[in-house]
Amino acid sequence: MIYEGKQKIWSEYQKEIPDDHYFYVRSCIRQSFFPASEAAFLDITRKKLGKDIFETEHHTTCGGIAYHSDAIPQETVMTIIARQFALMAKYGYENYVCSCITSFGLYCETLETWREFPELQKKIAETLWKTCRLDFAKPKYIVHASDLIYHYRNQIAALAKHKLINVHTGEPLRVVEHIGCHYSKMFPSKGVGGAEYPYVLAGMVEACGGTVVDYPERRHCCGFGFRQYFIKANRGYSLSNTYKKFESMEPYHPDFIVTNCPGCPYFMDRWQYVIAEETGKTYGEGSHGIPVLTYEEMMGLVLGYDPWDLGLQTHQVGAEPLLDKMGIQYDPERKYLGAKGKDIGRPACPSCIR
Amino acid sequence: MRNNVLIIGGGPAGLEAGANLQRLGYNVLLVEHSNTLGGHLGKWDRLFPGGTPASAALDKLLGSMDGVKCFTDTEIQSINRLGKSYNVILSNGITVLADAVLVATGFDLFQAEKKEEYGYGIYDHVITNADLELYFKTGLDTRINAPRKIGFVHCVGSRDEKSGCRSCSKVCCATAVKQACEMKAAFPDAQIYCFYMDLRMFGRHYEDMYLEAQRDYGIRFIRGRVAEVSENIDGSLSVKAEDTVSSKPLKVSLDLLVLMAGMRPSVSGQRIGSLLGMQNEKDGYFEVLSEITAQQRSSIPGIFLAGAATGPKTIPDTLADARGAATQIDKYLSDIFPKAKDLKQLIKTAW
Amino acid sequence: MVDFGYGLLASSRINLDLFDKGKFDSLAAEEPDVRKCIACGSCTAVCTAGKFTPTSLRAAIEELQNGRDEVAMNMLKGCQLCGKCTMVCPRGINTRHLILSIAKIYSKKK
Amino acid sequence: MGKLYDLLMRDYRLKEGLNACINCGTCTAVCPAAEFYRYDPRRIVDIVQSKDEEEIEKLLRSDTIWYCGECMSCVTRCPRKNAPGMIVMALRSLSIDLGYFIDSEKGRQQFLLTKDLCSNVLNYGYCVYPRLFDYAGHPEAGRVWEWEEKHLDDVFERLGANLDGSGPGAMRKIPKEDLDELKRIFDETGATARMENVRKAAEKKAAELGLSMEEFSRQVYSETGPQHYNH
Repeated sequence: MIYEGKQKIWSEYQKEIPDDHYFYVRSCIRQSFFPASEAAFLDITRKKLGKDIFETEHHTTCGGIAYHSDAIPQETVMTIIARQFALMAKYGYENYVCSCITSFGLYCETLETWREFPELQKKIAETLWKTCRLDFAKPKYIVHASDLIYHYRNQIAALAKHKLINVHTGEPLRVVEHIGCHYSKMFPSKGVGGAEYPYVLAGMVEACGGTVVDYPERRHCCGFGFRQYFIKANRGYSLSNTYKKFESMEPYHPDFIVTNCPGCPYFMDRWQYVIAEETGKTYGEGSHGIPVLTYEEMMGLVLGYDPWDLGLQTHQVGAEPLLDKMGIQYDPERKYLGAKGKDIGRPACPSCIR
Repeated sequence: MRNNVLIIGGGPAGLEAGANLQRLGYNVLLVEHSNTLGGHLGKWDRLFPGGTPASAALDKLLGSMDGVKCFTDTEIQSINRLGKSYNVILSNGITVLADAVLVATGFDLFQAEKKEEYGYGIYDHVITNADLELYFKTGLDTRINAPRKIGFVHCVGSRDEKSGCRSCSKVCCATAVKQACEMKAAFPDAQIYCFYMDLRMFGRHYEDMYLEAQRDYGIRFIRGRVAEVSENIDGSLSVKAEDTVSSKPLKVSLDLLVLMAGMRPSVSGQRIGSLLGMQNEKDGYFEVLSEITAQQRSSIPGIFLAGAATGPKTIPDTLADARGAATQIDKYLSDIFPKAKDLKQLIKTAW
Repeated sequence: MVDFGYGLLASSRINLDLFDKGKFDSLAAEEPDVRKCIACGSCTAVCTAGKFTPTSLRAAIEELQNGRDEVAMNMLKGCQLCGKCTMVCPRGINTRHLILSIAKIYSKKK
Repeated sequence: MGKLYDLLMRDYRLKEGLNACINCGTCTAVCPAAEFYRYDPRRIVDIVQSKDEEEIEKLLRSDTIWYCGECMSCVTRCPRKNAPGMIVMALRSLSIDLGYFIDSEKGRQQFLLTKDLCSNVLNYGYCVYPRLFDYAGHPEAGRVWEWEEKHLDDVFERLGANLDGSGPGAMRKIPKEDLDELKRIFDETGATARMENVRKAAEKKAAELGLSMEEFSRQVYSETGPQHYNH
C-alpha cells in the first residue's frame, strides 16, 4: 500500500469546518447507548478548547431512523429537519453540528433536494410555519461532530495524557477506523477525505500516535440496515455483515476499532458478542474481543478521562486490554458503580467473550 | 509560391497529415510540445488487432516525413489571424505565417488515480494499460511479479459520469482483449479475467480477436463493472463486481489488476483551442463543422482538425482522418490561394 | 448460551477463488466450444424446458466458471435435449453435445 | 406511460435518483443485502426504468424491495449518478401508500416499524428511547444491557446524561410544546395518515390470517421464511 497515494486524495477532500459557534444537535442512538460520549464531546469542545457549542432542550430527533425504516414520509422528515434548522437560526447560530451520522447524511440529502427542487423547499417552509410558527432557515455550515474533533485533533493531541501507542512495545496502536455509511457515501465532498479513503477518523488516530489498519472490507457497512436490525426476523442480515467485516480485519490484529457513527459501535460491539456466543469465535487476544470505541471515547482516553466516566463499562467487549496497552490506570472496582459510588451490582459474564 | 501549413501535434495524426501535405507540395511545419514525435504510439508496444509492433508503424510514419520541418519541445505562444493567413509565434522565437493550421493535439490518458475506488497509485499491484505496454516494451515493472491471477477492468474513466466522461473511449475493449492474450502468452499458467459492460468489438478482425481470447487463451469475460478494489494483507487484490449474467455479487483475489484508462481531451490541446477561440463540445473534444460530412473542419476558416482531438479514435481511424484532413486542406488552399496555373485557368474561363 | 433466535446467514456471493479450474479445463478439453459462449442468452430465450423449470445453458456455463457447479447442474436438470439452442447459438456451439459433456464431467455419481 | 410509474416519478427520490441505468452491476457488487438475500438492486432499477406496469406491481407486492438496508453504498458507485437505495425508498413509500406492502412477509414488518418508531418520535421526541429498548426483545444487546436496563437511571446519571430530566442534555425529557409541534408536522405531512393506513391494513391482514394482533405482531417480529435466502 502506498501511503502517499492516499495523502493525495485526502488533500483533495478538505471541507470547510468553521472554528467556533455551533448549534449542537444530539443523536438518538448515541444518547441511548453512549450518553457519556456526547458529554465528552461537549466537555472537550467547551472546556478544553473553549468553544461555544449551544444546545437547546427544544431540539428533537431528526426522524432519520424512522425515515430510513420507511415509517414516515420524506416530507415529514424534511419538515422536522426544517424545524431543527429554524431553531438554530432562532437562537442566533448559522453553524450546525450534529452528533448523528444518519442525521448528517439526511441533512446533506435534504439540502441538495431543496437546492434542486426549490418548489419543494417552499412547500416545506410553508408547512413549517403552519405547524410550528417558525421561520425557515438553512445553516451556513453543517458538520458532523467528528469533523469538529478532527478539525481540532492537533490541539487535542497537544493536551494528550496518553498516546495511541503501546506503552510496552513503543509501537503505534493498530486502529481500524469505521466510517458510518451516511457520512460521505452519498456526498463524498461533504466528508473529510471523501468516500473511498475518509480521513476524519484516520486523522485523529494519526494525530494521537496510532496507525490505521486498511483491510479489504473497510468500506463495508456495519450491517445496521435500520429495519434489518429493528425486526428480529431480519437480524441475520445485520449480524452477517458485521461478521464479514471482522473476518476481513482479523489477520491484521487491530488493537481497537474507532467509529464516527452512533450505531456502528453498538453493532460492532454487540455482534462480536453474538458471534462468540453462537460460534465460540472471538477476534481479540485470548478470549477477548476487539474493543470498539466512539471517537469521543478514543479522544477522551487520550485526554486522560476516566474510562468508566466515558462509559466503556457499557460496552459488551471489555476495553481493559486496550487500557493496559495505553498505560491507562483504572480501578476495576469502580467499573460498574452508579453515580456517587452507588453499588448497582454488575452484569453477568458472557460465556465466550471478555 | 508554396503555401505554408502549420501542424500542431506530432502524434500519428500530425505525422500522417504532414507527410501527405508535403507530397501535395506544401511547406509543412510541424510543432510538437514534447521532446519526441509519435505521441502515445511511441509508448505503445503492439497494436490490435494483428499485433503489429507500434515501433514499426511509427517508423513507417516517420519515414515518410522527408522535407517536413519539425520542431519538438516547442509550444505555440500566440496565433492570430493576419489577412487570409495566421501569424504564429513559437516558443523558440520563430514566427510563421501559416495559410492553414491543422490541430492534431490528440488525447490524454485518463488519470486512473481519479477512479479512487480502484486504488491506482495506492495499491501495489494496480497498473494501467499504458503501464502494461511499457512493461511489454521494457520487461520492467516491479508491480508485475509472476502473476497467477490477472484482471482487466474496462471503462476506467469512460462511460462514467462521476469521472466526468459519459462517452466510450472506443479503443479500450480491443486493447484489453489484446493485452489479456499477451499476458496469457507471457504467463501461461495465469487465469485472466476481463470485466466489461459491453464488449465493443466494432472493427474488422476484432471479433476474431475476441473469439481467440476466449477459445485459445481461456480468458474469462465477466459482464459487470468493477465496483471496488481493496488490498489484502499479502498484497494481492480483492476485486468486487456483479456477475450480471448470474445476478450475483462476485469477489475474486488477483495478483495484478490492469485498468483500461480511457481517453480524455488533451490538456495541451485545450490550450491551443483557447488560443484559437475554438469551440469544445460538452465532452471536451473540439467541435467539428459536421460530424458526418466535415469531420476535419472546425468552424474557423483555415483551421482544420485531425485525430483524437475530435474524439477517441483507433490508429487506423486517426491515420485515415489525417489523410482526410490533408485533402481538405489542399482543397481549401487551392480555393483560397489560387496558384499560377489555376489563375491561367481562371482567366481562360473568365475571358 | 443465549438463544438469540437468529444466526449467521450463508453467503451467496460468487467467490471466483473457489473456481475449479482443473475440472473446467477438462470440460474444455472435451468441448473447446464451451469457451466460446458470449452469454447472449439465445439458448435461454428459446429453451423449451426453461418456460417451466429454471433451465438455462447460458447461466449454467457462467456458474461452472463461477465455481458454483451445483447451481449449474440444477440449471440443466430440466433440459430435454431438444436441441433448439443449437439452432440459435450465434457462435455455433453444439449445445446438446456440450450439455451431455457437462453432465458427464460434473455429475456427482461417477 | 403507465400509472404506477407515474406515481413513482412524483417521488423526489426518483426524480433525483433515476437516470438511465446501464446495468453495470456496481450497485449489486457492494450491496450488503445482495450477498445474503435473493436480491439484486440492479434488477430493481432496471424494472423501474422499463416502465413495465405488471413488473412494477409485482415488485411493490414482493419481499424484494424490503431487503435493502438503506446504507446507500450503491450511491457512491453508480457511474450514471443513479441512487438505487433512494429508488428502493420510493418503491417502499408507494407500496405502503397503495397497501401492497401487506402482501409480503417483509413488507408486513412495516406494521411494527411504523407503530414503534412513530410512537417513540411522538411520545418522546426520539426515534430510540432506552426505557423501551428491552433486553428480552434484544438479547444481543448483551449481558451488559441486561444489567444496564435494570439500573438505567443510575447508569445514565453516572455517565453525565439527563434521562427524562428538564433542560438540555442527553435523553432529556423533550418539552410538551415541542412534541405537539412534531404531532402537527406528522398530521400535516402525511405521517399520521400513513400510521393509520398501515395499522388498518395490518388489522385486516391479521383477521384474514385468523390471528390476534398480538399473535400477528409476534409472527411479524420473529418469523422468517426460507424463500428470502439463496440456500
